[in-house]
Amino acid sequence: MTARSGLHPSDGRWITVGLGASLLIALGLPLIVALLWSFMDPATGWFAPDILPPSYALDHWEWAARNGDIAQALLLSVGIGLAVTALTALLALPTAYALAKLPFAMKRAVELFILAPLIVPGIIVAVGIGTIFFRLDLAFSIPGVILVQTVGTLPFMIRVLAATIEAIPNDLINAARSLGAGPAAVARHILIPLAWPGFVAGGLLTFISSFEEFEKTFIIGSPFVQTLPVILWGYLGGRVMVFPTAAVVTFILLVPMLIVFFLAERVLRDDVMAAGMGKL
Amino acid sequence: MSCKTAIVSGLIALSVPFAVHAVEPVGADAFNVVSPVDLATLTPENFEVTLLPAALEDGKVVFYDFTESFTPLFAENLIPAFQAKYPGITIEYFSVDGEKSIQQLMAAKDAGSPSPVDVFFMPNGQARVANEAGIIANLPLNTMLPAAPDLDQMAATVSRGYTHGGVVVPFHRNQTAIGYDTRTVSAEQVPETFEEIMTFATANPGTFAMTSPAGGGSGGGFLESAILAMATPDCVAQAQDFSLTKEQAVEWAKGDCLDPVMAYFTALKPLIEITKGNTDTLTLIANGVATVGTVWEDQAFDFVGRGLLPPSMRVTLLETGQVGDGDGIMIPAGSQNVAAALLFVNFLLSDEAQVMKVSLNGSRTARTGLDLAGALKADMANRLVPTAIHAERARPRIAGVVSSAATDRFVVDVLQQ
Amino acid sequence: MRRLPQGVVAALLVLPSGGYLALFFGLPLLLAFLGSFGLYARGGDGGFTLRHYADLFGTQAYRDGLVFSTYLAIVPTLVSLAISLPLAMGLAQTFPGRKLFNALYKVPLVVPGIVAAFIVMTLFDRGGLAARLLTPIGIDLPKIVRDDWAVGVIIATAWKAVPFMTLIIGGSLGAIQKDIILAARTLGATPLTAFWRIQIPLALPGITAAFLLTFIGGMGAFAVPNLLGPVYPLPLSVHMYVNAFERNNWGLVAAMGTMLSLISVLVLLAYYRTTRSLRTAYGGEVR
Amino acid sequence: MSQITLTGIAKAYGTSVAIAPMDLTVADGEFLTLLGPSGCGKTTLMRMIAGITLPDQGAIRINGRDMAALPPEKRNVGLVFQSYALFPHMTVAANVGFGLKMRGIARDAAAERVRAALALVDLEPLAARYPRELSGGQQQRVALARAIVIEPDVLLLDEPLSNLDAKLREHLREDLRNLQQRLRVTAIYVTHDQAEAMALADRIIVMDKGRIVEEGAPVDLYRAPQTRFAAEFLGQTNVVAVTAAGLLPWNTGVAGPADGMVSIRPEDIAVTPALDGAGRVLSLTFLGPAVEYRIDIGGTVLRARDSGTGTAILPQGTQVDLTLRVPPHPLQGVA
Repeated sequence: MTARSGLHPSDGRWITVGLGASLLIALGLPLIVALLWSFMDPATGWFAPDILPPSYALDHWEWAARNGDIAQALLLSVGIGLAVTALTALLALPTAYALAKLPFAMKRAVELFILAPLIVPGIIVAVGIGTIFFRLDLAFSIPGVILVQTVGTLPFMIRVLAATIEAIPNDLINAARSLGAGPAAVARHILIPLAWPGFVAGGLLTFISSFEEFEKTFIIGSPFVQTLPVILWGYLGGRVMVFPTAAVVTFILLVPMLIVFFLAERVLRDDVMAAGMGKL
Repeated sequence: MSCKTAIVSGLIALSVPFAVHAVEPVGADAFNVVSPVDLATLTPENFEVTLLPAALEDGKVVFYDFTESFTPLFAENLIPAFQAKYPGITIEYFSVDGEKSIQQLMAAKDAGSPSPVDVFFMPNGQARVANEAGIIANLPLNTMLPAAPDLDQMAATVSRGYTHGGVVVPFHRNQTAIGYDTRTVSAEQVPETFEEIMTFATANPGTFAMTSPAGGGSGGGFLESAILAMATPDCVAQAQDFSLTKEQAVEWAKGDCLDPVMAYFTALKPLIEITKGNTDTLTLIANGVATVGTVWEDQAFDFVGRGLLPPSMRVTLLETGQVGDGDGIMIPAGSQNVAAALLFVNFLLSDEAQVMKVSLNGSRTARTGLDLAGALKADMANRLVPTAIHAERARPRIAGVVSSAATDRFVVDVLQQ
Repeated sequence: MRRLPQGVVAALLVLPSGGYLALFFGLPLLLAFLGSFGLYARGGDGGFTLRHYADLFGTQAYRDGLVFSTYLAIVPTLVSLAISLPLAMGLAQTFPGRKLFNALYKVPLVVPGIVAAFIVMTLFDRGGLAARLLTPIGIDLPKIVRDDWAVGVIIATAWKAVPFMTLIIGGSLGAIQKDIILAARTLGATPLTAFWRIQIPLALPGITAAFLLTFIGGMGAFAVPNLLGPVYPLPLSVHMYVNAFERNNWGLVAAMGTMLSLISVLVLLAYYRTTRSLRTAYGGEVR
Repeated sequence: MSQITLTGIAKAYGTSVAIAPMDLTVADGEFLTLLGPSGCGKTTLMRMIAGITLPDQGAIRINGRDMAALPPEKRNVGLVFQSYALFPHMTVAANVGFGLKMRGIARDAAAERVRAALALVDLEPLAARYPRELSGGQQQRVALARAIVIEPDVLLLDEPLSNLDAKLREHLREDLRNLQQRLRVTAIYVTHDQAEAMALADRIIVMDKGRIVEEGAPVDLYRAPQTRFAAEFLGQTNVVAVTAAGLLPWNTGVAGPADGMVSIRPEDIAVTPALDGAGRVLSLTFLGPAVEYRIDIGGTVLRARDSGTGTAILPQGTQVDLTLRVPPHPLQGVA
């Protein structure tokens, strides 16, 4: 048969070539540039018109290895990310169930309210919440950062979970009830196992947004809670811009993210994530 | 630099007799800090002996540093040196955002909480906001530190054109300057006056980089220098009146004092690149597209050391003078470790610490009695404004409120157009 | 067993996250809103005032900032959409290496926006790497960083937003029954016609949701426009930061925040209007 | 007007064969049914005609025109999906009118044809509704109207009734047959339901594992299947081995082919009670119009179906004699 335009391009290689080239430019090139900056030799610098640095050195990597703050920030970022994910999932599950399965008055209003944190820019939330956290003695503390980040992640998790739970047939729940399972047992044996793809998708989204969150963490936590993005701000955003240091921190931040990401990719189902966010 | 401070001292005609002062609260009847020792009885002689036991009791000092560029100096040099000198006192170092941390202290005070920090190396531009909010301990740091008896008293009592009376002690002095890259422009070609800048920019469009006054201090300083050069002597005198209120400053900026300055920048704007921050300007020079730009002397020094600017980078001052200032250290009113904090501040202003700072960062000192020439290697001296030029052309900054008001007008008259 | 009425059960289930958001989101927002009128504001004198709004709308820099914030919300989102749609379509095809691409294209999701800005700056600033590569072959790049049209901001924002939008749009497109598209084809629609008349309308709730979320991200973005945007105007988020932390002017900050939120809410309402007919026609969303 | 010819058509997905090389001709106006278990390749075959799936080899011709280079939208076939595949964002009228719009038919003319097509399926009053507001049967009829309104060369129906309940299904299949007869459109109908196939088709193609097992008119296929597969797939049957002597095990008087298998339909076995009968009733099921017995005869278990009218129902354990109403039908190629 001859190749023809239609539903089944007999030769998908053109797509591979096209996507590959764009990906190389959009993703490969930036990463290479960041990598080059991280190996810049402070003795020679890297100035125009040089396309590549004239010499390479490990100075900035050594600095990062020496600097305990970075390792500490990495651990802190991961820890906060996990805590936020757990808290978010815990808070989200009952609400997601109610939205997915129970009819109740003002459901639309509840849905809108839960969506609201996505609609209001994070900087506004953070500035407002600071005052309250001071009264509660939560300002500049790790619990405070976990709490404020959860405000931003909760909507995603609820929506993704609700979409997953909605797809679980009511009959399964009724069957479990008829076999003698109470609400807790239904949650444990039916709901949570079947909503697992939702937990994975929502959890990944939560962890990522916690890990890279800057504005709220910075306003609520800094300087005592120094996550990696907050440290990065010091090298890039605030007073000065130090490219090589920033490049090193970028990679330190990126590597664990990519590991989590590729692990999750194996169990992640795009349709689940899209189902949660596909409509608001 | 001693010449510069001589000018400054002359300007405000303040002499500091090397005599024993009683330590008295600045601008108030009582101290606003809780101290384990009676501060009134402190003298330079008994300073260390009296404070040390209490400081050991404190055991730690939480230290905020608002600069990114000083981190290696503090973390790897000054703090280890202090801790070696006073075993039992730990310095907890935090690199912070200066403006945000001031807000943090204000929020803590509002909430009735103690200060989270004991020593704060803070941006001078924030001294007014911080002091008016009452978060700075009213200690006369300008006179009470035995390690720094020879402070330039203008630098020690005025921050960014705001008179605080000595509660913020100058840790370093800095200087706005003209930076240029000798790869692309020779020293003779570098403009030395505002007219020459116009000529240079006309001949080489896009190669002069000016930091926006709204974005970085080197731009704000440049604008102030232009005021000094172009406004009438009366206008300049008003701008240098540190007692002006914010409202008076806004009035000044609205008046015709600034007209020639704004006319100049309006004409200059299409010929140059206005950048968003100090580092932006330096990046353009490193990229070889800008050959001359407005810079901070110490930041350019630091960037050359880090390989972020080429070694061919040089700095100089305009003939009509360029302004400089510095940043200071304060102890917050709510500090819980005042004794240890005082010891640490005293150490940071000591000969040992100041020499270390100059040799590492090339940043100048407010100590008039220190001869730092010996601390600088030749290649480092090259990265600073030549001493003779500095002595002749360095000027103090104008009143902070005037500078802010002038910046706002710059935004409206120049940037908005 | 005694059974609670279903409404009570639902209320109890909604309580944990609802209460959480009320306390840590609703309350701060309310405080910000009151603060914009001078009530309970930090540093305010406590009386009702419209001064902050007068300040906001009376200052050209803020007015321009509001417009610019909206520009930075709309344009990068449109650009991202123009890239994400074909990308989502492409990724739905079968081709060698599809699995790998599917994982790799999402990488920018995990890269902080600040890093994207850093990379755009090193590459595209005047005299940056792109210029060093292209000038020798005679291509002069226009000004991309700090330019009046905020091209640098658009590039960095779109770089971050494209994977996010592609993910959601791809999911929406994938949720369309294949038979429906095939039906259109057998009825005479070319692939392009089927795309515009069938796939796009059916994926519209997902597309607009992705659009909306990206839009709001752009509205409040601070770091990227601060690094890459023009010298003037500055987006309102930067004015917020400056007024909060450098000028201690919290009432004005609250007024700015209220305005930004208001625009976001208006866009959300517009979204509901756009998708209402679809929501009733498709998926039976009649609650 | 429309004749379809497939020559040497084959399709494989990786190593699994979807369609083994086959030839097939559909006559103009013929109602052809592809019958087989799921996965037998019948849907693949149909989708290849529609242009949705491309054959690995072979040619498809409609009225002698080679379809190979034509994408689905150029083939002028009407396809009714099992899922109906109605456009959820369009009204019934817009759904039906879609194909006409794609063909650039003027708005007024199109509206008239849509109205006529909806009248044909009795849905005129529902033109303004959305698909989700319709019942399953109504949706099915919209899908049908949408496929025929474009006056296709061939109407392809992919298990169009399988999502409906039994009564509606019977009703609709009559309508469908009548419609096809009135329009004289060539139709290919895919199903796994033998009753549906027999009720509708001019000719049935029985498929299994990507091959055509047998074909013929429904009566011929039912009464005289050539293969065990077809015999068993179309209705119920007893497949019985013929003894070496060419005789059935229980009735020496009936001859059969030597050394083979025969198919005996349950309704072709007459059951009469006899005290010395060779068979014994193992169990019985009352079906209303008939009674079905499972009868053990010399170790072989047979199903027999007796008309339920008049005769007494034989209880379990009754000894019975069996007689055949028609000669047993020999099967080919069965071990």
